[in-house]
Amino acid sequence: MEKEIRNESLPSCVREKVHDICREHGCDPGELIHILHALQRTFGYLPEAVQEAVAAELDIPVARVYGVVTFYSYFTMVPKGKYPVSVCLGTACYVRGAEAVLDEFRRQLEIGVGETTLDGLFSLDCLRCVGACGLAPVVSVGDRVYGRLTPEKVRGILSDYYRAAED
Amino acid sequence: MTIGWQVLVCGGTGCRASQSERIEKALKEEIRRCGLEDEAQVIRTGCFGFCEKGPVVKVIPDNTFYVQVRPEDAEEIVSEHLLKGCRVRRLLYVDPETHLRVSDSKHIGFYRKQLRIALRNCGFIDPENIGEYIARDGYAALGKALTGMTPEEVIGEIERSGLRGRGGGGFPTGLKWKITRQAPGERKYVVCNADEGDPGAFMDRSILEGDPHSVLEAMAINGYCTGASKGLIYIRAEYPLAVERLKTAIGQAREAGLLGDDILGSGFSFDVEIRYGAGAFVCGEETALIRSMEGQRGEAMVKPPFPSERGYAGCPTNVNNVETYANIPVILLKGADWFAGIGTERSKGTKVFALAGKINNVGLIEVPMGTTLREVIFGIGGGIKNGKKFKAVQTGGPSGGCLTEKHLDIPIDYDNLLAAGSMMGSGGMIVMDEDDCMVSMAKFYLDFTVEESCGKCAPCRVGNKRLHELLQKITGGKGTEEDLERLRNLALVIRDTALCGLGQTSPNPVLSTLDNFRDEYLAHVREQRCYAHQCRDLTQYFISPEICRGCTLCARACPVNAISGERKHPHAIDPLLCVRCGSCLEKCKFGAVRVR
Amino acid sequence: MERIATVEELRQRRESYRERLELRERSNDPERVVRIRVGLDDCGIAAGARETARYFRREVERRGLEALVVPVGCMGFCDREPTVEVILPGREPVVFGSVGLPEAERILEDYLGHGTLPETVLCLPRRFFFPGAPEGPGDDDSGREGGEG
Amino acid sequence: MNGNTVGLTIDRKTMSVPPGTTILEAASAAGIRIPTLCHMKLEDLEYENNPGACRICVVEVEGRRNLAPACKTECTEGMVVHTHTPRVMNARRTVMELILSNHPAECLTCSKNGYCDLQKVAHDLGIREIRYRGEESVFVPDRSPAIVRDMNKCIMCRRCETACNTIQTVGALTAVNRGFRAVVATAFGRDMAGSTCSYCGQCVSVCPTGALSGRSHTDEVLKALADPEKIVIAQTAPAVRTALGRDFGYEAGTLVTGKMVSALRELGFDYVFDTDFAADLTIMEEGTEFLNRLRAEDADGERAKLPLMTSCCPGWVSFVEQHYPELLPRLSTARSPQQMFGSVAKRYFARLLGVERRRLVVVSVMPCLAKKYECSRLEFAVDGNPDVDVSIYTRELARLIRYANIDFRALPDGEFDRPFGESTGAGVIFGTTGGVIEAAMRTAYELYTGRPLPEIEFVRLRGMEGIRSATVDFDGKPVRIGIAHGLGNARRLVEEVLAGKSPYDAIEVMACPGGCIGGGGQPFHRGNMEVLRCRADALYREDAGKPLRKSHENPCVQELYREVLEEPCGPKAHEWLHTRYFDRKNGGTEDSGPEK
Repeated sequence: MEKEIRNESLPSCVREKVHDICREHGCDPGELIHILHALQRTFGYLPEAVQEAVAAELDIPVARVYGVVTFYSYFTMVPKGKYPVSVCLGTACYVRGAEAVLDEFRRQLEIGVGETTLDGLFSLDCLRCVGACGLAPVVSVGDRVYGRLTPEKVRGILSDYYRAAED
Repeated sequence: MTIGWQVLVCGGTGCRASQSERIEKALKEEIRRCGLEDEAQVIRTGCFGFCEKGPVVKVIPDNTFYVQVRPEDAEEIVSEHLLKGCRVRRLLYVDPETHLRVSDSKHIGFYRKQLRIALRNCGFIDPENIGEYIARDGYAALGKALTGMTPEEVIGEIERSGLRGRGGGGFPTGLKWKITRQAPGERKYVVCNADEGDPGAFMDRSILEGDPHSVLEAMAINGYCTGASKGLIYIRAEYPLAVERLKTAIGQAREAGLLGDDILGSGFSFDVEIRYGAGAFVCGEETALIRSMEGQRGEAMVKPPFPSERGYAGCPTNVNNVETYANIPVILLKGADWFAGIGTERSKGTKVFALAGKINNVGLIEVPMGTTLREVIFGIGGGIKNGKKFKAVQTGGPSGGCLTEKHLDIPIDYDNLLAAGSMMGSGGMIVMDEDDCMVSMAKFYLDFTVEESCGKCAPCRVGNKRLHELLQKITGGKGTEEDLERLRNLALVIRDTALCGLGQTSPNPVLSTLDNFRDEYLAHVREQRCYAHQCRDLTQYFISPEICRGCTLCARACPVNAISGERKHPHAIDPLLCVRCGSCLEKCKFGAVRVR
Repeated sequence: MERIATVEELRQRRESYRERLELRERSNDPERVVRIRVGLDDCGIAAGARETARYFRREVERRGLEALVVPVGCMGFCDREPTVEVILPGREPVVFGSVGLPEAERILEDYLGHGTLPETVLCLPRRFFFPGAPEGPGDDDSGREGGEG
Repeated sequence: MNGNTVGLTIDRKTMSVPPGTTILEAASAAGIRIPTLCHMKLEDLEYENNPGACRICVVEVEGRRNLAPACKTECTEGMVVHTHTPRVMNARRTVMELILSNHPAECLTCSKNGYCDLQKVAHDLGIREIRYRGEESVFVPDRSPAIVRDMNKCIMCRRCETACNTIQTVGALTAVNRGFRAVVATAFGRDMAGSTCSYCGQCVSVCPTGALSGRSHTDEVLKALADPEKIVIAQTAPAVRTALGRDFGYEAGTLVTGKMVSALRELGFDYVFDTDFAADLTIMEEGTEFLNRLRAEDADGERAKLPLMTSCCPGWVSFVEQHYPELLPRLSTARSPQQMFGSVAKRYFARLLGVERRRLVVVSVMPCLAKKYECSRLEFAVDGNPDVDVSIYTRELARLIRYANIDFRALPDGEFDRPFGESTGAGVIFGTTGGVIEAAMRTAYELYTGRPLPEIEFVRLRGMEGIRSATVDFDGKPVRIGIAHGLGNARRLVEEVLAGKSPYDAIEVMACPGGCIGGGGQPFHRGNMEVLRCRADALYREDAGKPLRKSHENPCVQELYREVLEEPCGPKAHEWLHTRYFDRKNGGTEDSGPEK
């Protein structure tokens, strides 16, 4: 009945970063979502150890942090790809064929929604309306937003990033 | 240095996605190159609302409205238009009915019937310059309230104006402010709900990006009326640009003393903070929003107690939507009677709609309440894309219903839409044409609700999942007529027993499509046919041997090579392999490929 | 932007910012202001129309006139460039020819000032222009029936 | 309505109730039963779990659009309620079908069969068919030493989350995920052993279904009983005898000691002893340790080791190890009665019988789930052979008795075997909150002052309030005692100790509200404090009826010290009856950790 070792040794720089960010928000549990946003921007994702460090800093149960992380679709415990692909599946984009574009991305990258490619370059997610309905269907890769996509254009976009990744 | 020209470039999310920033840079370089920098200014504004035709550039003083501008066009705009005063014809908007090129935005059909109150400053002022907001009577309403009116008088003015909540519920704003004011508690909060989860609705985003100060001013007025000194804006994480503009605006307002302590010497102090969402549609519901702002899981709470009595941190909290706030300053300046003069008997003022879907003019429009759907879709929206036939329009997003041909002439207002089986919602309006299958539209909305339900109460957590599975069965060709009955009973029970607004309205898309398109459901169930060819399992692609010339174009286009046959001989599609993507149909020049 | 302490200061600050927006406000509904339309096409520029336009702009601002200087394209009267069309609110447009800086001054003084046509400035009759002359610069089709595909 | 009551009608019965009363309360007061699933009212802990999540208790309120949850909707003046209209019954049945559609239909093999709220309500609603079938959640069951979690049976009533977070403040369980996949679970989906759970079992005692249940060791017990080689010894905790009768139709608090002993003999136990004997032993050790610490404080004023905190509750010990490791030195080093009994049995009694310790099987019958975890701790075993082989809880013993078809009510009253069946009144009251410290004081006072305690019953220490305190005068030296039951209350006392502001010299903590009589293994009391009071009174009655009432008067205990242990807290006693603790907050494991 061995109790699994929790808080496995977290690199000190990560622990400090968590400490600073929590302090910036006054270690107030009410600011948990802001803190998690800041941490995800810093580390790219929220692994278990980071969540435990946050719980310790804010003196709240780690289960509550995990409950919040798994509730909101924005937070992820799996590192995203270098170029995170988000296909908008809002109604405007759906009606203009976003599903076909999503299928094409699935076929090209050979991963499902929520997964990351083995080489870590791409991850594929769906978003609920980024508010650029004029350009439906919309896909964003990192911060860049592509409008009026068709399945045919998918290959071209990906090849740009593949080339960018080489050099 | 007298400015002769001002070139306004749309800085909304949509246009920025099409590199409107590079257009700005290119215009500025071009102006410097032509030595016009002391005569011509480039100003980034908020969203003009005409997203379909974005990026939009408007040249002042002749009010020329350029559409779908590319960074490379900057050189021509400066040299032709600014230098020689000669408009660039190819960039002008072509009116779909008259096929005429129209330059002045006032004459464009899209804008002609609009009355822009909430969007008054969008596309006109530079959102990152408080001066321009002040120049258009910005913060005058706050000044008037703080120094000239008592909180009760301000609330009375709002009540008399007949303003109702623009977030979707339509609760009278004045009454809500009064309840929050009367609720006991020395610490109170004012909240702006900028979660805008409805897919296909982006009016809150445009207001926050184009005219953030109007929301800040209205929140301060709300704080003065209800006795709150702290305002919180709950904004979704998917709007980074709006957050950026808000931060700049808050900074400038604090600097100008219009936020913070002792505003305009009135002794009233009020400040605003931004709170981020993190991707949860349910947090558009008041109580879930408040729990999310408290760093909790966004699960809705049973009402009453209403947030006005006990909300954020247990204190009375007044939650209003962005668009509701945008109307407040104008009501105080122009008076409740002016506002009450607009709109219908029980729905006053204007409503902003986000037109999207199979429509020519996708974009943001603001029309007086009482305008008919026909005017909005055909008059302003420019009719259905590619000349297809209108089938239905969905209002109210996942909580709304769809309206058909027979509803086109009812004047839009809260009560009429409810009576017609839909609802106002936040204003998302998705137009569908003959190629859209209403059963799969209902399934799309249920898929959305199942994904976004917070999972707290059984009817929504399990009920919507079962509704979605029933619809999957029907669109998969395995549905029975008894399933249609079960669909209806389950939908009615969910609406009757769900805990919060999301659950109570999630069956609306099913119920309204069942009522308005019963024949389509029966076609799916009895004949296993989807006449809109959208339900893949019910669509059959085949090649008619008489017409096919064996040119093999379709075979080469097929991604799963389901098409066989030698050159010059009729080809055939293997129904088992075919994924019904439709590429063959597009490629075939002879119309040999058919859909059944 | 320093602190605004009172409502009065707010009003003053609004006046000071108004000017920056004035151009946009007027261009939004030009009918309510005086419109001074300067032909700024190639031959106009060659004849010094740019300086005329600059002069009008500076003077309108200096005198605080409720006017809008709008550069427009060729009005068709080539040998009388620079040509300037002036439309007082609610009045028939009047077109002046060979408007240099002195003529511009006269137009501002007499026509805008008192509504009387200045003698020394050539006043061109309207009918010289092809019927349905376009509302603004260049040849957008808003004035023309039918139109290209 | 006269001033402060609200008049309303439920099912044509008019009544008036104080403001703030919910429809559920008003209805039950008028004899109208409304089914509930997630509602749980803990009167004395002033806590009500009514998230309004299950929607089974919905009723029709005239003038309201949708149905109202009776558990959460407060009565308003002139309200007209109908609790069983066709619309309400259809809604309740449909919601129940929805819940059952994602619930494994294996009642017959479920540990909660016959005691399950969901089963009862489904039965009352006469559900014969589940019309809405579809995907069912598939969670891997988690078997920790004491608690089994099968979240496929979870109906998201949030009672366990309330118990674990609000009442016990341990925070091991919370809702995770969203929508259909939402469920109550531990952090990162780890098993209970990997979480901060201290196995107090309060979640099991409130769970309406079989999602959370005690780990069953009946097979191990039956195997041992059937093995002729093994000598099987039973030790029964004081709280068991007050509640075992409940499963056989006895009133709450009926003492069934005699029948319990006979039942154990019928089952085939070779020796039936009483844990109370070890309780007296614990008092000798812990009382002496307390006096040593008191005298240490008299000598050099050093309070490092005070207040002394009791260590007989494994849930509380685990809680200190997880959350306040820095206070471990304050815990008494004495083992719990269960472990002391095991240690003495396997070392001394084995020698008396002339058998090897491996041939002895010690089975403890406890009101508690955490005891299963305690006896599995490595430090309570000698070269792999645990002092207490198996711990079963009260409900589990009742199952064994039914399994063996023993007619419990017809059994004659049996007697505990000697010598370890002998106990004093002090040992008996261990089972209730305040009992341990009262027993300790009876002995400590006499050892410290040399005179017997004047009034033997500490009425001031008794009762059910969350935190209680009292002062006993030890010949002019005031000894201040603090008592807390429920880990939430314990945390408040601990915070005082941590801050160095604790006024107490000794603190007794029981993890479960009510003490062991309210343990996680006891027959369900659903938060009904009346049941707990009856059980406590039963113990105090048995104490009053005992000839010997102070632990140090127990002849067998005296004989044990004479034969083997020499003197309390001596070297032998330390080896047999004392233990050490481990810092589990900072990754400490079984073998590392601070020396005692």
